[in-house]
Amino acid sequence: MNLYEYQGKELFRKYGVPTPQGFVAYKPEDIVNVEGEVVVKAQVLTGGRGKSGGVKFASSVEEARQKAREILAMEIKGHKVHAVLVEEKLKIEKEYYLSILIDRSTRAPLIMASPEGGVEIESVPDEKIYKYSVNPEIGVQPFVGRILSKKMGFSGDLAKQFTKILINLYRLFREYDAELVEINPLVLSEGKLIAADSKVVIDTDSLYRHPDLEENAEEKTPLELEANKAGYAFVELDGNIGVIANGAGLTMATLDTLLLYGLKPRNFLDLGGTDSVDITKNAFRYVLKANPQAILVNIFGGVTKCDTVAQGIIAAKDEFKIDLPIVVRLSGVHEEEGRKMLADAGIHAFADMRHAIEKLKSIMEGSQ
Amino acid sequence: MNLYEYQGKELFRKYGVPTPQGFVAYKPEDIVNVEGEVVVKAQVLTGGRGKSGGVKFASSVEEARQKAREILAMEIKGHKVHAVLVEEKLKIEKEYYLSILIDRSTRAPLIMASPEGGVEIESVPDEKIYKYSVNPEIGVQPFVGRILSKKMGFSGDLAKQFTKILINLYRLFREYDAELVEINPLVLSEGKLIAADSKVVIDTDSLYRHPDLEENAEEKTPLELEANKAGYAFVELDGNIGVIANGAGLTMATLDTLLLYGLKPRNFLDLGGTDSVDITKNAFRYVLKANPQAILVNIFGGVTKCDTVAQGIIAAKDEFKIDLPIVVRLSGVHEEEGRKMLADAGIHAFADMRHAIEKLKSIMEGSQ
Amino acid sequence: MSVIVDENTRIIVQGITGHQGSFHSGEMIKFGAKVVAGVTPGKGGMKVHDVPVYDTVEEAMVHEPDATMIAVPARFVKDAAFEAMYHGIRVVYILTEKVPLHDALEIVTYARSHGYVVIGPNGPGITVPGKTKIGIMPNHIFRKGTVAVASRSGTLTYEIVNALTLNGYGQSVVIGLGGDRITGLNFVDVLELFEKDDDTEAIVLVGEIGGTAEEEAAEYIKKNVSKPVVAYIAGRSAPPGKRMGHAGAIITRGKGTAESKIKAFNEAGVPVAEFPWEIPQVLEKVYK
Amino acid sequence: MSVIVDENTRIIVQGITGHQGSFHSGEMIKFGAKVVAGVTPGKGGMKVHDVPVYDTVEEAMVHEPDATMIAVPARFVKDAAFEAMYHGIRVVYILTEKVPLHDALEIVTYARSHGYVVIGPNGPGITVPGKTKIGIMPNHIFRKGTVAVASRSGTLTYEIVNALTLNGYGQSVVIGLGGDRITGLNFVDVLELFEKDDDTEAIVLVGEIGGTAEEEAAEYIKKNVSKPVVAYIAGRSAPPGKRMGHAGAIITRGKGTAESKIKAFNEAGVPVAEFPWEIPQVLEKVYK
Repeated sequence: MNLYEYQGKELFRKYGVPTPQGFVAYKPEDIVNVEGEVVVKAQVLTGGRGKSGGVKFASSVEEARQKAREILAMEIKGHKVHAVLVEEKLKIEKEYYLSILIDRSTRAPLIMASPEGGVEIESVPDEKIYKYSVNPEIGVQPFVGRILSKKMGFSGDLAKQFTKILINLYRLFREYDAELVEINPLVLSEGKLIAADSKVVIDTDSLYRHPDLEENAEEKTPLELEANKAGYAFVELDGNIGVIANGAGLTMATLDTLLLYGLKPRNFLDLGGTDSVDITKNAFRYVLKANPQAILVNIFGGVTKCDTVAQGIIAAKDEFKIDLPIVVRLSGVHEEEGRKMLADAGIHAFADMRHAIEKLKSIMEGSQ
Repeated sequence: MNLYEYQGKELFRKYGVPTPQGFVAYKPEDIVNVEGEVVVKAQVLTGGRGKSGGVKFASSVEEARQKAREILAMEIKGHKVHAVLVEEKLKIEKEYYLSILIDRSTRAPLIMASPEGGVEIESVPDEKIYKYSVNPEIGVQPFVGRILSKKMGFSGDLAKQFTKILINLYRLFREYDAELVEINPLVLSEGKLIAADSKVVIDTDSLYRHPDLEENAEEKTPLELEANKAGYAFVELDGNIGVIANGAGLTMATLDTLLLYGLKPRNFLDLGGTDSVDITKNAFRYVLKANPQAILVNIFGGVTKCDTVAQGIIAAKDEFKIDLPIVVRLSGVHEEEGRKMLADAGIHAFADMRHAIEKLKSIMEGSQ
Repeated sequence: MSVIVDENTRIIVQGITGHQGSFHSGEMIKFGAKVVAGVTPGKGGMKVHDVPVYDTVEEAMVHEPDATMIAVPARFVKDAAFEAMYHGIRVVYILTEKVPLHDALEIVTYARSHGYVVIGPNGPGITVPGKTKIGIMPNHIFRKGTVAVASRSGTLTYEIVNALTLNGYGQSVVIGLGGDRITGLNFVDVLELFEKDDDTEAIVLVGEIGGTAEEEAAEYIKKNVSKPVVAYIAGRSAPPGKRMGHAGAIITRGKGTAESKIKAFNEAGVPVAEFPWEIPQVLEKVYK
Repeated sequence: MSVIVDENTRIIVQGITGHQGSFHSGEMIKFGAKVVAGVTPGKGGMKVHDVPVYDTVEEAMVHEPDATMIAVPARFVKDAAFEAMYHGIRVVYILTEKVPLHDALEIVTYARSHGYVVIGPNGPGITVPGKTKIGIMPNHIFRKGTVAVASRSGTLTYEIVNALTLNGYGQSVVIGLGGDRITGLNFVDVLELFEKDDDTEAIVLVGEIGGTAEEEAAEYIKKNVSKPVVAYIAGRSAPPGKRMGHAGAIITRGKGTAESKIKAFNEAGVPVAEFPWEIPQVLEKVYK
């Protein structure tokens, strides 16, 4: 889960990572005090807000409110701005980059630091990005700060500041179950290193132990949210074939196969590893809300039994009065019973994926 | 460093280990509110206060003040009582024992738990003390609580309470650099496990990172404190031979040898591994304050050079006008120069320990 | 010889009294696995499929287990895994999904630096047809043979194993590595085992988009694997994940996509099937 | 063959620009030790006794060190030790005294479970006469020979080594284990090495009161050591420590005192000298 910049900075302050002075405003009237020049920044979970006009400067309460009003009315890359962050404008001498994330390949946290911050880090050449693979059993001791300081060109007091920021950021990373913590830019301003922006991604599976973090809804569509709350892994796509499958890998392979056959999926829906009539039945509820032109069910029954799935499909067809074409592939435990039940209810059912998709293809071609 | 019961209990509360309600009183007037029956307990860094009358009960402010007055006037095993802890009197259903300490032999923390608490744990038979060696890389996970709960006879909610206490106590142990944390008794009172007493020993070498803990002076004599502050490892003993040596092992071996020769050391003083005239000279200051009848200096010079030591001895003899017998053993780097300097100053100096101690023996026998 | 576990492997199930633990223990026993004990705190003394249940792993150690299946809720997985490793249980299979990432990191770090094998989290386990099974793969799809399968998916694994069996290719071992970002075993780890395993003559890898495990596998195969390997990659159609943003992209630098993985495999001489059902035909070309 | 280090051991000194680091580096070089680099943050580019100084261990790794002497203040020891081990330096000698107990515990735990050797904290180091020295033992007391010495003390070690040398007993190796409660090596660890070492024919142990390391050594000697062993125990006259109270007493249960240690050694056939200067005579009786 992505945190907003201001949420990330709250965590930074909690862990002793310096941030600019500032406050959040949800409406222009929340701005009641402005000292010197300030920056008003859109709070959205997407990059590139600067180029989109989501960052403006002001020198008085009135001006800041005006800028906030403009920004709060914006939509940036499809994201509505729901708040602004009003912060002191820093005197920037130099911009650096610092992040910590989980490297799947080494199965260890990776620190990346660069003296070329303030730009998209992908545009920085590899030799200017200093990487340090953290041994999780050793953690980030001060020597890691010294190694990276040397490469970053920090010495004396700046090396000490950088080391402290790094150690604190790593504590935050571990204690808040982060997938990523990123400071870009880390700004040198009047002799101090300050986190001028924040990007923090928290592992959703660990949210139960961070009650202070509320789940941000912004990253999902309303239908995705609804289906997720009902327990389905569900993602909207832009095609017209509703898909219900079991297992993330098989569901992905189903979408891949549809595309290779020239068919476009409307959604990704993974039933999971359960064996319940109702779970199968209710999956149709969300797929139908996405208004597909046909539905493909692809089940390989292991834990899930094919007769249970068949019952669920039949119940859905009745309850939701589905008159779209439904093509079903049922294989695995109790497959024959399942296919027979479906045939009796007038639903095409195949034993293998290939024939099911070929049938769907011919239906869709017929319907065009 | 031993903490007082009330200091240990403050740490317990900080870490979520339940303690009785209570407060500290340094004088009877500090007691202003008493609800129900309370216990008034002497705060001293020694055991056996119960038998010495250091624990009394009261039911009103007046009575509690009276008991506090009596206890604050006491001296328990040579320790003056400097405060009392006034606590609610618990309804005790059963008393348990729980501690964590460092086991030098396994180089790991060891948990000890017993269902026979409230007595000196040494009096409990080994088979009633359940031990668990903590793998420091794994720490105390909940399963450790389950293993010990089972043996202690806790199930259901009590097992959960015990596990939580254990996990929290281990966190305290690690984060406060404890050598020992002990709860004896851990009391079962109205369905709750409560730490009715505390014994916490903090590693003195780590005190710099625990600024909230002040060093307790009570465990040392005034002269020991003074010498320790000056940088000497110094312990008063009850003999009459002042001892100055270098290195803890050699100093101990010197004391052992004196005793085997029928001579009694007045002190343990380890010069440490420095090479300084002043450090040698000033060591005499503290030894002299202990009023010995003779002084033995036993130096094996490695880092410390023998001529430096000789200069220090001569400077001390001059400055402090020492007319006690001084016997010196000087061996190692620059030993001949050192012994010659001492001889010129009229001080006996030997190349080996044995002859030095035999000389001292003959002096002491002559003086009797 | 077999990979990681065999017919003598003595298995305990942590969370045996739960719905999943109980059902799959039964299936494992039917498959021939030696399930010697179960552990569920507070349920000591019960029996599940005639298997004795204990409150703690310490008590279950009287059965001398060398593997465990962990089927407890996600928030208790770390505790259960360390309980098993503290007592020296060598193979730790974690069925559970949604295990916190940093918990998985701690478990896998400790395991790898102390010689334990972790399978999962969030995978279907390991099956050695004719010998044993730890996990949740459906019993009926297997046939004893010479093809080793390693997969990051669950159901898709069954799909492919089923296709292999129907086409006459039995399996020496099938391992589900787990779908999470941190898993105990990667492709490279199991390729090393497959290459050494006498019972294995050919290898099937079932990959997914995300991470660089397939690219690393391709590199490893080029240098170290003499046996024929074929692959399938799921997720060609998925839009690139945005969550890790630019920093995530730096680690992978263009790797991680289906195209990158397919290209890497092809360069290592590993044919990649376009459809899951094509695996047997693709295999036939390199393994006769 | 020699114990832990030899004439080829390449040594760095962490804290080389400090008073202790600088002085003892010089003495080590005079003894013939290969001191290849020093590390002091902020002092990179300097030279100490012609040895180049770096800001980080990472930079010093160009000299391919396999051992380090840590001579930094107590509160920086943990950092320095992990810096060395992160970079794979196999032997870590810690000179510093007053290292926090839990820091020592973390260092020693990591080292032992990952194959590193920690000597100290708070000991004089290791000397292999004629080959190398890491630490602070005075150069002039040694003579090459066949007696291995392990000691929990500093100066008392010199006293005894000096007595050995004066009486014609040269040393194969002298190790100061360190005086702290947690040290990287115990008597049992070094006895195992001494027993295997071809250059060692007899063994001297210098123990102290406190802990049970001597009692464990005695047990180990009974079962595993064929070479003659003699011992000295310091602290016969010390009053029993009170700090750990009853809980501490439970661990040791009557062990830990000088009497207990002497009794254990005697039962293991290890004569114990009454005075430090008696060691050569006691040794003569068992090693001719």
